[in-house]
Amino acid sequence: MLRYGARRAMSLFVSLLVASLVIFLALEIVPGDPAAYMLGINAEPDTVAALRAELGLNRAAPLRYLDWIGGMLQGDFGISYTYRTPVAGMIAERLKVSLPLALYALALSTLIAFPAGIWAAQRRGSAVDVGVMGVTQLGVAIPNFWFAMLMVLVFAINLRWFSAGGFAGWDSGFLAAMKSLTLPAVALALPQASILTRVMRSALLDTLGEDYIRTARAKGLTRGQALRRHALRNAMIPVLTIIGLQFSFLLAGAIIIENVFFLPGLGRLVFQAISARDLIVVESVVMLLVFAVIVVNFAVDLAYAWVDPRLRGER
Amino acid sequence: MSLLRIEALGLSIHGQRVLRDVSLRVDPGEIVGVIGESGSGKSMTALSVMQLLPRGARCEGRVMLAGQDVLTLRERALCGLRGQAVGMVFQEPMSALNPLQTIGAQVAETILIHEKVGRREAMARAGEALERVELPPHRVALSRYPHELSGGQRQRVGIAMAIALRPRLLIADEPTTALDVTTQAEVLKLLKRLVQEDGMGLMLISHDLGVVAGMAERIVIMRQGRVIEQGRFGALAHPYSRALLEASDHVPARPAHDGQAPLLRVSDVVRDYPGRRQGWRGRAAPTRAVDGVSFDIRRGENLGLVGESGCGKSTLARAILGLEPVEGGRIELDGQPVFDGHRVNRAVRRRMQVVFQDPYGSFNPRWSVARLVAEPLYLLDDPPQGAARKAAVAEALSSVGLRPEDGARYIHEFSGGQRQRIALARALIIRPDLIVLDEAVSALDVSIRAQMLDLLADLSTRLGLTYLFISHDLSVVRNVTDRVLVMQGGRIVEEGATAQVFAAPGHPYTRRLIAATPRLPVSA
Amino acid sequence: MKVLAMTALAGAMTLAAWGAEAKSDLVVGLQLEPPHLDPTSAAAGAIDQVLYANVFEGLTRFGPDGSVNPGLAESWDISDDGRVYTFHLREGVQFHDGSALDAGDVVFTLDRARAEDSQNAQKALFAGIESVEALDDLKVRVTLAQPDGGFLFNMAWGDAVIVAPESIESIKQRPVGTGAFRFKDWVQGDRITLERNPGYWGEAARLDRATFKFISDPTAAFAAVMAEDVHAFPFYPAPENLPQFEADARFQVLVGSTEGETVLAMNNAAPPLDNPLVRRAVAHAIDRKAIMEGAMFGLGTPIGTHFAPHHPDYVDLTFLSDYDPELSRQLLAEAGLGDGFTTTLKLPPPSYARRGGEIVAAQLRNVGIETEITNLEWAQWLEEVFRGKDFGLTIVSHTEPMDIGIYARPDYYFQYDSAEFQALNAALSTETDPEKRSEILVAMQTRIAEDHVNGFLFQLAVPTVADARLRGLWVDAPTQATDLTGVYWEE
Amino acid sequence: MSRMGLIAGAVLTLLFSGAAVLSLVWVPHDIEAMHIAERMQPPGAAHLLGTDHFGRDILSMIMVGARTSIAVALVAVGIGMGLGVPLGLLAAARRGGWLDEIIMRGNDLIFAFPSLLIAVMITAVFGAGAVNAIIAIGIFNIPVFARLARGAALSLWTREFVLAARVAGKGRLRISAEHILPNLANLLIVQGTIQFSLGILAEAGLSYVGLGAQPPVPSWGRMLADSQTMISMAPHMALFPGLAILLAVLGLNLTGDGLRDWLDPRLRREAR
Repeated sequence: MLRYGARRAMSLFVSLLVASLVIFLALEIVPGDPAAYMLGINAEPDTVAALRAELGLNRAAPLRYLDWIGGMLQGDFGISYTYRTPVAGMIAERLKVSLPLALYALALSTLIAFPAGIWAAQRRGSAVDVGVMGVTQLGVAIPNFWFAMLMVLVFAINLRWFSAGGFAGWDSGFLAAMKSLTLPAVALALPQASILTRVMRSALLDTLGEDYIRTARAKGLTRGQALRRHALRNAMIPVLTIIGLQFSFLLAGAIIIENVFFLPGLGRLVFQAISARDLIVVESVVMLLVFAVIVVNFAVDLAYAWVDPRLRGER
Repeated sequence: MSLLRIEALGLSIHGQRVLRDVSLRVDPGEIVGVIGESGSGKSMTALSVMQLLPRGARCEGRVMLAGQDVLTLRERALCGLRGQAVGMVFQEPMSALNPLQTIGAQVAETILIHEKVGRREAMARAGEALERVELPPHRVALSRYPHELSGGQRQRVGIAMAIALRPRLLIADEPTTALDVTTQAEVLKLLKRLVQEDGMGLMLISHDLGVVAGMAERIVIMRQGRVIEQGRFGALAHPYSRALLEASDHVPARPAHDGQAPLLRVSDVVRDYPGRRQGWRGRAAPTRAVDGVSFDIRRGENLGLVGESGCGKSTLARAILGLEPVEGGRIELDGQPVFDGHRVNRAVRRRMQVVFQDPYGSFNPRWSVARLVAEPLYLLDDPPQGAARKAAVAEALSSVGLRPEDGARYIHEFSGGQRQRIALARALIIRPDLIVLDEAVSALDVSIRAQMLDLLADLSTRLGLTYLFISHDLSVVRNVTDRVLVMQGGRIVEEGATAQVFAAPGHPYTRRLIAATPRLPVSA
Repeated sequence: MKVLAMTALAGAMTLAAWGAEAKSDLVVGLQLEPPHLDPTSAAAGAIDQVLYANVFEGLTRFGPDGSVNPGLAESWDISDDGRVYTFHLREGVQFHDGSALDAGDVVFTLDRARAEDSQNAQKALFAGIESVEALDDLKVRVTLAQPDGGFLFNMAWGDAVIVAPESIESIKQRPVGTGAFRFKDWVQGDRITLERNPGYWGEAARLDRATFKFISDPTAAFAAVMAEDVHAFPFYPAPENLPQFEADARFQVLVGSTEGETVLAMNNAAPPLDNPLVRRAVAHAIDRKAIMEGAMFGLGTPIGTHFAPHHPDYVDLTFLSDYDPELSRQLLAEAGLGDGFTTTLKLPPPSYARRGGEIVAAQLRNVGIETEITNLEWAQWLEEVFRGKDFGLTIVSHTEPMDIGIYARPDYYFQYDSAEFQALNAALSTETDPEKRSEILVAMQTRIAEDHVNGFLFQLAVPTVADARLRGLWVDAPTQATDLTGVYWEE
Repeated sequence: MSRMGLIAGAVLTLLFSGAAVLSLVWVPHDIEAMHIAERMQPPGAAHLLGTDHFGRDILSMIMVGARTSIAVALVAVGIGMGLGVPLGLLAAARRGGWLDEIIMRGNDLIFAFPSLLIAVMITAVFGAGAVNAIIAIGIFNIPVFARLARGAALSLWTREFVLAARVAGKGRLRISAEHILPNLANLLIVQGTIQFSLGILAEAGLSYVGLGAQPPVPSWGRMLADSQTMISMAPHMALFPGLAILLAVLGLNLTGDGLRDWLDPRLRREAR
């Protein structure tokens, strides 16, 4: 188990190293100079040079890479070129929005998908099933930014139940903060919930066709009991995979939704940083997200083992 | 009074007739064998009793179980019956258990569902049930998971679940088909003992007359959804029953073989499988599948290779065919090595062909039969083209009793028996000296199998073919081979003329195997 | 079902709604967030939009009409040769950290801005300064290398606000100035909060608190204003929404002028646009009205040269580049490009450029000029167009006040090199007589208009959408500022 | 039921591809000409779906936009399939070898990058535009197809017809091409349809944030972005492009699901 963990950690480390190189190299060739961007069109060339020197941009690329990597290993992500504050702090600040938003959306999507998927699977072929599947088809096909626009139009501008966007901040109270995350979370969750519902349903239908379900029924379990006691847990493996993928997606892929609702989240930070050529912020956030994805995948692997005893022996 | 009385049962699934007018009965303490080839409706009859039929099924007639007609019962009442009054054991021990639950929990569930008892008591009783199926908890803990058990042990767990509440009727649907012969014998013995102890009725469903003949008091023969005949084994008289009986123990007519010249020589072959890959580098220790095997195949003979699953016989076959390099030893055909350095010796390989077990997986479903049959021509340095190729395919198809026109069709249009003929045609097309028959008739129904065996015998005589006949089924090997090799744990433990080995087995393992093999009573 | 759930949720949460409309609070929406909070070391207009006049003040300051008024300098004397300025600072002015403003702070500020390693984005403003001396605590003498009629104007810029050496270290995060508001809090990516400075030297601000909320997306801006999440949105980014706000009694819409001359800049050094005939053809191919209507929904004032129409010296030269596609085609034929040509059109992010670009492309196509549109982020635009001069056409608004002088710089991105114009510009900088200055300015405007250096489109207008009860907001934008010192809620 | 879905999906898909093809030769109104005076007209007789903020005909824009969406998504999926499938086949053919290891690690690496972010980064490096949108979407399709192909190929490699081919002396690459690939075709068609629809969504998303096809080439995502601030004045401007995306994606998904059931009921793998 320990050796397995160590090997796993080693391969994780190599992946991260490769990822960091890819990110750094990609951003090295991005055209645009953060110093010039900051100083605008009237700046004198020597002013730009002075700023470049202060930002450390005139040093060789390998040195900057090593500094960045070395710093990150110690939890120091460097200083943002444009904001002039530690990147770690900025990321932490943005995570206060992005993480709860991702979790909120994930919770919504799971809370919708589980009952809906089970319901549809149980009544396979019935009007309920057809209805749920139809709704999920729409949910998968709808562009979520469009859905977000429509929701803002209806719920913020016309009905005025929610504010049109922005983040109230956690210091304004839990409910207020959650309220400002509600529309974005719904917009993010809808397609995810639809996907998850479909996966849940098809995984359940697959397991319901397994021999051990027939065995269970032969023991005298009702259809519902067989589903709850035997099918559900077996169906969790594909569902867990999707939930893991979704979490990464929700954490990183909310850029557009964060823009529609002007939420100060990670995605928007990256977007802004890219247009301002604040490369160190871009590098660090992308690296962090890659790290998160890899860690979440690792967690999903562990969850498999928790669900499936067959995998425990190998770990 | 009968425990189970099926009267004029009819069944249709989505409008398609599956069963017609099926009537049979099972008395307490009685073992009734239900025999039939695939598609005979024997499993559907059992599922009708359980009312666990697939969607769209409609029953008619009566199924009286302990005085109630299960066809009129509501789902709730049926759930009360299942597991309580009637238990069922299924064919596949691999998939019939929930992989995510301990065996204790799965056996205890039968009890928990039907009786208001605590978890602890249910587990204790599950332990007792497992003890009765010879899986005492001190040897196999209740907290084990199915994947940690062997196939035979899993099937015992399945039986324990079915008999935990001592039902009056037990239905066993091909309970031993997926097991090795020795395990099969043990499980059959166990079922017999349980019937005697509990006085329950057992409906034993099988495709194998040999399995049922020794156990059942009464035999029901089914065919195409109808009951053909029922009665004591010795009293079966219907022509179909007789034919079935004959086919089960079919001895194809073939001249005795007396050649001595070796065609294939296997000497000290060792075959290891690398361990599982672990991380970036490094693997677990390799497992040895074939361990220092040496033997000859003589030109023109039928050599049998028997052994239970995992004994290494398939691995050996693949090594002979040159599909995988060996770690040690030599394999030579007519003095030429199968492997020439690290490359496969094409000159040798074009003299060997193979027929696999699975009539469904052996063919690329997207290819026409002609293209499939012609595939081995690739081995020739100058393969025939155009009309010559067509003629070769036609000849190969004709030689196995198919029409040349069949070459234009696709594989899904053929039955299992026809597919094995096509596989044989594919092997014959390059006129090999040696054909490896890897469980080539194991998946076929007995009557089809008998025809296939006749065809093989005929071809071998006509074309002077040599067969390596690999099988787990001793009765078949006994009827068709000249010499036999018995393999266990990667080694050949016994070798000799077939008749001699079967009459006077030398090795204890051979003796066990032969004893466990179901035989039809000679009286029939 | 979902709707029901939401209703319940909304009901439970209404009480917790934020942005309460207490009469002394104000939430201002802005499109761009400042990168940091030091107006003296970045070009970002966003910094001035939050801090100018509110937190930081200079020796002089712009009034709402663009006039230059006394700021921290109560008065000043100018020597007869126009080279020496003596500023008299106000008494009793305190920085927000409690330290007093004195002449030393002014010397520090000006020396820092013009130093070798200065990071001031408008270093040119200080280039003429020869020396700065503190005469006493409240008196500063600035000596110029040569007379400069625009010096007081220069000192009113946000880049010239007075900062103190004590607080300069952390100014980028915690700005300390002398203004009527002091910095309270910055939630990066979301908002900056200012609060009233009780110790302000002048008339105290009437708002207790002002929050600047950063909403870059025009749709989000619309939604936020409509939902009354923000009370005022200066430089409102979507002019198409203005009629709706005007029709809504809850809002007032103020449309003012800016110093932003929006031009279709042409690369004067690269063929075929180095040919004045071709540039003239481009100028005549363009329908200003359609562009203003299509891109700005009618906002703005047409210009025929690079000069603000509200300036007294402005001359209307639009007739030199009237919309005349027929003439345009003729000119192209005359230039030997009867079959038209293909060039690039690189567009920075603002909607005047992106939307205007699409219209310009369509109009140019009409006379046979094909354009390849590339949308660029500002950083890329600066790199490729402004510094790299790798472009054919671009659209940009020059928002610096009185910046016609850029046409005298042959290395400026559009690379207009006219000895005649450069002579005019040199004459202007040393001329102090208003009459003569006026004459020179007219000549300069005419010169570039006749040379069709760029396609002169329109003067950018600044729309402000605000709660109907708000008073005291600036209408025009002589500089990029949101001066809240005089803003109040009407009772 | 799934038959009806397949028909509905096929009808929608044909409708949109038909519109795209038709737009090559004919559209109701020229979309290059701007008529500012006629802008933001609601749907009516002259303009069936109304006009946009430049007075262009929205129906014509949607038709030409369909071309952009289809072209971008098709090429991107083509890249994903063209590179991913051979890589997956190769990995399966060399199962457990270093090549397999490298290909699958590479896949994991791409999967670990949040796709939209990388699309943003790619366009930041190479500039916004249809070609770069194609590359960005294509890259993320490679591992999808590589994994799918490898997984399915591995199970095919255990089938006996592969053994038979090896007995016939065929090499791994030849077997991959002759036996494995044809048997993946159904799976690939189904997944390709799904990825195609995801590609259209991705293209719309990228165009929406300004990273897709550049003007004057119309694209649905940019039409939505353009319409956003006018949504309450001219809701038709936001409604129709959004519906176009919705229906096109829906059509493809229904087609994919329908094909899956029709071609092979055993392929019940849910696409992500």
